Amino acid sequence: MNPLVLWFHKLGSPPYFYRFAGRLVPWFWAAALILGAIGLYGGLVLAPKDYQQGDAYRIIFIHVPSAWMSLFIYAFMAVNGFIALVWRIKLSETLAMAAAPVGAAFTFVCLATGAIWGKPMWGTWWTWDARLTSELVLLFLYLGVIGLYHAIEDRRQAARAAAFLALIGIVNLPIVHFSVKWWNTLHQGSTVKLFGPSLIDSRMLWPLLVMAIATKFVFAASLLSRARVDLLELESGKEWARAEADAAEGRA
Amino acid sequence: MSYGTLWGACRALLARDLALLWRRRGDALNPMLFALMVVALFPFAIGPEPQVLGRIAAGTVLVALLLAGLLSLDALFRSDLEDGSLEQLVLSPHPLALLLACKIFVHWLTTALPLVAIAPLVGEMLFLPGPVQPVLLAVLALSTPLLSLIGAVCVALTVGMRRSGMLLALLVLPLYVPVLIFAAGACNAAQNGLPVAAPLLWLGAGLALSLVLAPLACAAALKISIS
Amino acid sequence: MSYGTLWGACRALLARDLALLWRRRGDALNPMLFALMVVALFPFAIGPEPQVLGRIAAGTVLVALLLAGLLSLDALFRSDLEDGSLEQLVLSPHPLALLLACKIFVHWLTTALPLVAIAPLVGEMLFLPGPVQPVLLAVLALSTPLLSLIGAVCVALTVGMRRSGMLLALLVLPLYVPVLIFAAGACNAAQNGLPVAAPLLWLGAGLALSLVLAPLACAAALKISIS
Amino acid sequence: MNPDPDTPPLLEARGLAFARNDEPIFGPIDFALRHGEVVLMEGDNGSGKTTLLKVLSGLVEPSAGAVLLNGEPLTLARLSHQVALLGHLLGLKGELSPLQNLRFAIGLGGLRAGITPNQALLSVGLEGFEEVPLRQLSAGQKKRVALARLLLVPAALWLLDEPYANLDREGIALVNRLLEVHARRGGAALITSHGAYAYTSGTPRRIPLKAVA
Amino acid sequence: MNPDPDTPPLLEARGLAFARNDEPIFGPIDFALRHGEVVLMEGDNGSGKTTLLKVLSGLVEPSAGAVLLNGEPLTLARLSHQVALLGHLLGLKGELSPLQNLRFAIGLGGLRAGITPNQALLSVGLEGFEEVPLRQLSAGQKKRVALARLLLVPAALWLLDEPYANLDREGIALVNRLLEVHARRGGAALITSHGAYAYTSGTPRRIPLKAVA
Amino acid sequence: MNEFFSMGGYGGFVWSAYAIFFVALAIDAFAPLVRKKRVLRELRGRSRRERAKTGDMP
Ligand code: HEM
Ligand SMILES: Nc1ncnc2c1ncn2[C@@H]1O[C@H](COP(=O)(O)OP(=O)(O)OP(=O)(O)O)[C@@H](O)[C@H]1O
Ligand SMILES: Nc1ncnc2c1ncn2[C@@H]1O[C@H](COP(=O)(O)OP(=O)(O)OP(=O)(O)O)[C@@H](O)[C@H]1O
Ligand SMILES: [Mg+2]
Ligand SMILES: [Mg+2]
Repeated sequence: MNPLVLWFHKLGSPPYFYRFAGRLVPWFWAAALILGAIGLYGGLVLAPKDYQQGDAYRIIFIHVPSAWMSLFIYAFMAVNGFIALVWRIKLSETLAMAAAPVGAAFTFVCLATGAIWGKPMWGTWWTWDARLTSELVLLFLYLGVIGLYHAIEDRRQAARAAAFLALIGIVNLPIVHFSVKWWNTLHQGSTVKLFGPSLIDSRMLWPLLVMAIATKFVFAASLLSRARVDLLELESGKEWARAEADAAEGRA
Repeated sequence: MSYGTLWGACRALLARDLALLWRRRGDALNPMLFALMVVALFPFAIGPEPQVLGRIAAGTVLVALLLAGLLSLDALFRSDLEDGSLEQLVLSPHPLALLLACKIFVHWLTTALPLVAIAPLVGEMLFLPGPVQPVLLAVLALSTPLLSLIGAVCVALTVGMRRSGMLLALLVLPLYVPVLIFAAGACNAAQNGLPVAAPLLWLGAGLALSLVLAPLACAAALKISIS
Repeated sequence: MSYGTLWGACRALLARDLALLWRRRGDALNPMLFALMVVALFPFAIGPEPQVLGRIAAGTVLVALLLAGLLSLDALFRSDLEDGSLEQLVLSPHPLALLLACKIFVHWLTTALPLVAIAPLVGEMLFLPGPVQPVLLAVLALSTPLLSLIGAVCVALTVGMRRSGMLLALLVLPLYVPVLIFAAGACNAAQNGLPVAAPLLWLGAGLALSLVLAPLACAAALKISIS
Repeated sequence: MNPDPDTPPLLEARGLAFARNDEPIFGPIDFALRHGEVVLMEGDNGSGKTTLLKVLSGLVEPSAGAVLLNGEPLTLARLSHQVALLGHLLGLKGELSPLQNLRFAIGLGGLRAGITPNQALLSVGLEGFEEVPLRQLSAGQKKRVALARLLLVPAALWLLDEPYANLDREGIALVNRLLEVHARRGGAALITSHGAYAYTSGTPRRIPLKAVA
Repeated sequence: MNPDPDTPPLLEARGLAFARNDEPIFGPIDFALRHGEVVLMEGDNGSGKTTLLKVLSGLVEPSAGAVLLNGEPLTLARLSHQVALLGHLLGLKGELSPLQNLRFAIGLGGLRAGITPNQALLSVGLEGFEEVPLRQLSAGQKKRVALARLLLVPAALWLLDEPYANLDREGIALVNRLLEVHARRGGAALITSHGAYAYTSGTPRRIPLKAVA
Repeated sequence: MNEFFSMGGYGGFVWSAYAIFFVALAIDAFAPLVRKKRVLRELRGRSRRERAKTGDMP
């Protein structure tokens, strides 16, 4: 067998994943903290005032990365949910369910920071604009997935049901992203483009991109540490989990 | 030995569900009464001025019908689950999705259709402007089956739980929002004398799509949640 | 041998219900989420204009909380009935009315209190004018216990039935309407800058009266409906 | 303990009958239950055993006749600590542990002298399950928790509806032991069954409950 | 009818195991059920009998091993008229009459040759109850309606979960008679019980289902 | 420095937004740690119960 495929096979086994992820988590947190510090320094100190919004625009360095993460994590959850449903891989179930609370947190941050930003810019905390609304629906979808997962007793059945819901809810992602294009809204359109030149000053752009990468690391670290705990709980009948518990007692 | 046809199975299911409905005909009227009462509460809650009421009439009717439909959803599979009929249905040799489509159809027939029928009356109670009436009817005709279909998928996911009422609402409402937006869009357009074709077409497209996909999704969800 | 005191029985009941609640803490948040979603639906249904929304904000919040309370009512005695705890409660040597009062208190604490707590947020979402906010809070503080008490009597009457959801709504809503009228009256008065003391006093009087009478009525109704 | 003819019987039914929608469920029956007695009520499915126990505990009003408790007419309000009912539904919360369930029962109904919840659980063979959520116990173990409740509350009269159902052979022996102890210390019990298993120690008085024609 | 070693068995379990939340419910078991056989699955309360039947009918996926029906792996989609399950819940509607309930079952599952719903009701001893709402029947009579359904649908494999529960002695004899007839005409049945009553005609093969340590 | 914190008059908005961001992420980061402690405690309890049942006390 191809060594890469072999490695994936090994990664799918819970004890191996547990140890592997345990080694990665501290590095991810370190990367997140360092990149976050750089990005915030760039955003809060180095980047110039916006000629229209003054300093209020500096919320962008957390609002936009959180917004991107809310969408990215949902897609991640849905993809893992799909794998869990079709191939019944336990690790995918765990990853999908571990991603949901992190995604909900980022969605909440996006909504809250957007609302705070909206007060000085639009003169209101909240309007029923298409982007804002669809982002709120996204939060409810996350909460629905989490709620469904915790409402069913059998952990694996719960994971499959919640993954199914996540798959159904994926229709909301394009609505969130393209809402500014499809309906004319108060919220501004895309300024950062993946292809072609972006529409903002590069001194504002690079801290934003650094923050976007930092939040990716936050997600990865949080996801892995959640998945580790979930695996430990799921496999509580297995030998390796008991050994882990005894080892933890020894360390304490 | 006769193994029965798919059509025969659907007919048997429809006949049984309608017979059950007739036996419980008191219950069948309840969603309608509920919607009526929600609508009736509004004049108390915001005062009786006709122009305010007329402005919010279509929206209130939509929300009332949506809530009534939502509340009756829980009963869709509940009694079948409790007496073991659902297991027999899943174990039947015919495609589950089609059998479920029959059940959803009966649900729509008995909870949504009466609601559509009384919509003009309810609109009248809230001083709904005359030209909006036919649009409201068209909107209801298109959106209530859509709501039943979407709701059935969610209810299939929660059917194994003991106390699912509120969780179901949490799951269903975000999915109902897009339907509500288009439905309200059509009504508002009519109220302002604008063309209403676009939102109605969107609703129709959604209905066509979910007519095909929702029963399949419902069957898949049900298999997950009864296991 | 110790026969236990009335106070001990009430304390045991409160402790048990709170422990149960803690075990099901996910469910405890559901009514709040439901009310939030009903309120969130309105802007979709009638359009996002702040002045229209602000005009109907207080009324919508009241209706949303009323519906959320109504839907959570059914759970008040349901699980106790289903596992036979209710029989044990009725057969206990202590006055049933007091025991039921404890249960109603826990119900209010867990379904209505969170709703009151988020009312300012909800008001903000619907552009409720600033001066109405404190009045809305006062109204909710007085009317939600009243709704819980009235609802408990009705739910005690229907608890023996298998499919009581809708019937319960029909019984309860007419009794809720007077409460709603006074509550909305206070909010409307505040919105127009008029004095709000009179409707608030009426609500307070109703609350005092039903604090005494509702548990007794509830006990009587329960004895009828479990026999 | 020998029944003393001078004191009134603990429980007495006089011409007791119950009808639902004018359809008689069980006919007029008369019997007395004295301290120290265990009586077995036998009848087929649907002959009205459960209904009779509900009438005897005061939950349901009889359509004719009277129930006397210690010689006085029984009403729900007059019950005070004398009757314990174990029905088809056990009245236990699946989310709480056996210990929490028993503590609640004590708070509501009082505590018999000389026994603690832990001892009661021990004597029904549930040592080690004190803190497990009840939902995770098997049907038979749940029944045992309900039996422990009987041991704890200070009721003299036990009304048990099919106490043997759901129990394996060991559980059946346990019920018989509990009944014996209860009878020896002056309590009384009325138990129902449809004949498959039965109270075996001594020769309990049997009352057949016939469906009314 | 003698089992023929050449044709694959009607039902076969290979290393079948089920775990809930990684807690094993029943261990890996192997067995085969041939045409004309009745097998009795014995186990205490909570040993996993009901769960096993759900796995065998395809309602629940096993955590390990496979179920073969006529030599082919079983999936819900591949079921087609071969399996009839009678669980703790009967799958009958209380508001409808026995006849209406049976007609629905036929519409859904097909009809065996040479029998009508009325004849089936007759042979389970429910003559005269054809049109009464099921809700008004006693528990034992409801069980008999479910047995009549087994007679009607053309399934070769019967999976019966505690068919004797709730039945009085006469009902137990009826179940045994039905099983005998079904086996004689080439069908097979797997029945569970916790030992109190059992299939008595011939000597059925018994498989003990032990709770996993 | 003061100028930096006042953010051209928008300080209240900007800093409360950043506070929400950091608090939310901190809760998100610590939740699994707390849960891990609990899960490990339960695991140890379970293995102790099972050892007690089989009779070989450590
Ligand atoms: C509660 C209010 C708000 C919500 C829920 C919200 C939501 C979002 C979402 C979901 C995105 C990402 C869209 C995507 O990449 O597909 C986004 C991006 C963005 N938002 Fe907001 N937003 C809110 C308020 C605001 C305010 C008040 C402003 C500024 C005046 C703002 C400025 C931006 C900018 C500049 C972007 C980046 C757009 C791009 O370059 O692609 N947002 N917002
Ligand atoms: N809630 C009810 N409504 C109408 N009829 C009922 C109700 N409960 C019981 N019955 C009827 O009353 C009769 C007696 O029922 P009951 O439950 O007392 O019987 P039982 O002797 O306890 O039977 P089992 O052995 O099955 O427990 C039965 O014919 C039953 O059909
Ligand atoms: N839905 C469920 N969720 C969690 N555990 C369950 C569930 N159903 C059953 N169990 C557990 O699985 C085990 C096997 O249950 P099952 O119902 O298969 O037993 P059984 O042999 O049929 O018992 P009985 O004789 O009481 O019918 C039991 O320990 C039970 O507690
Ligand atoms: Mg009974
Ligand atoms: Mg079973």
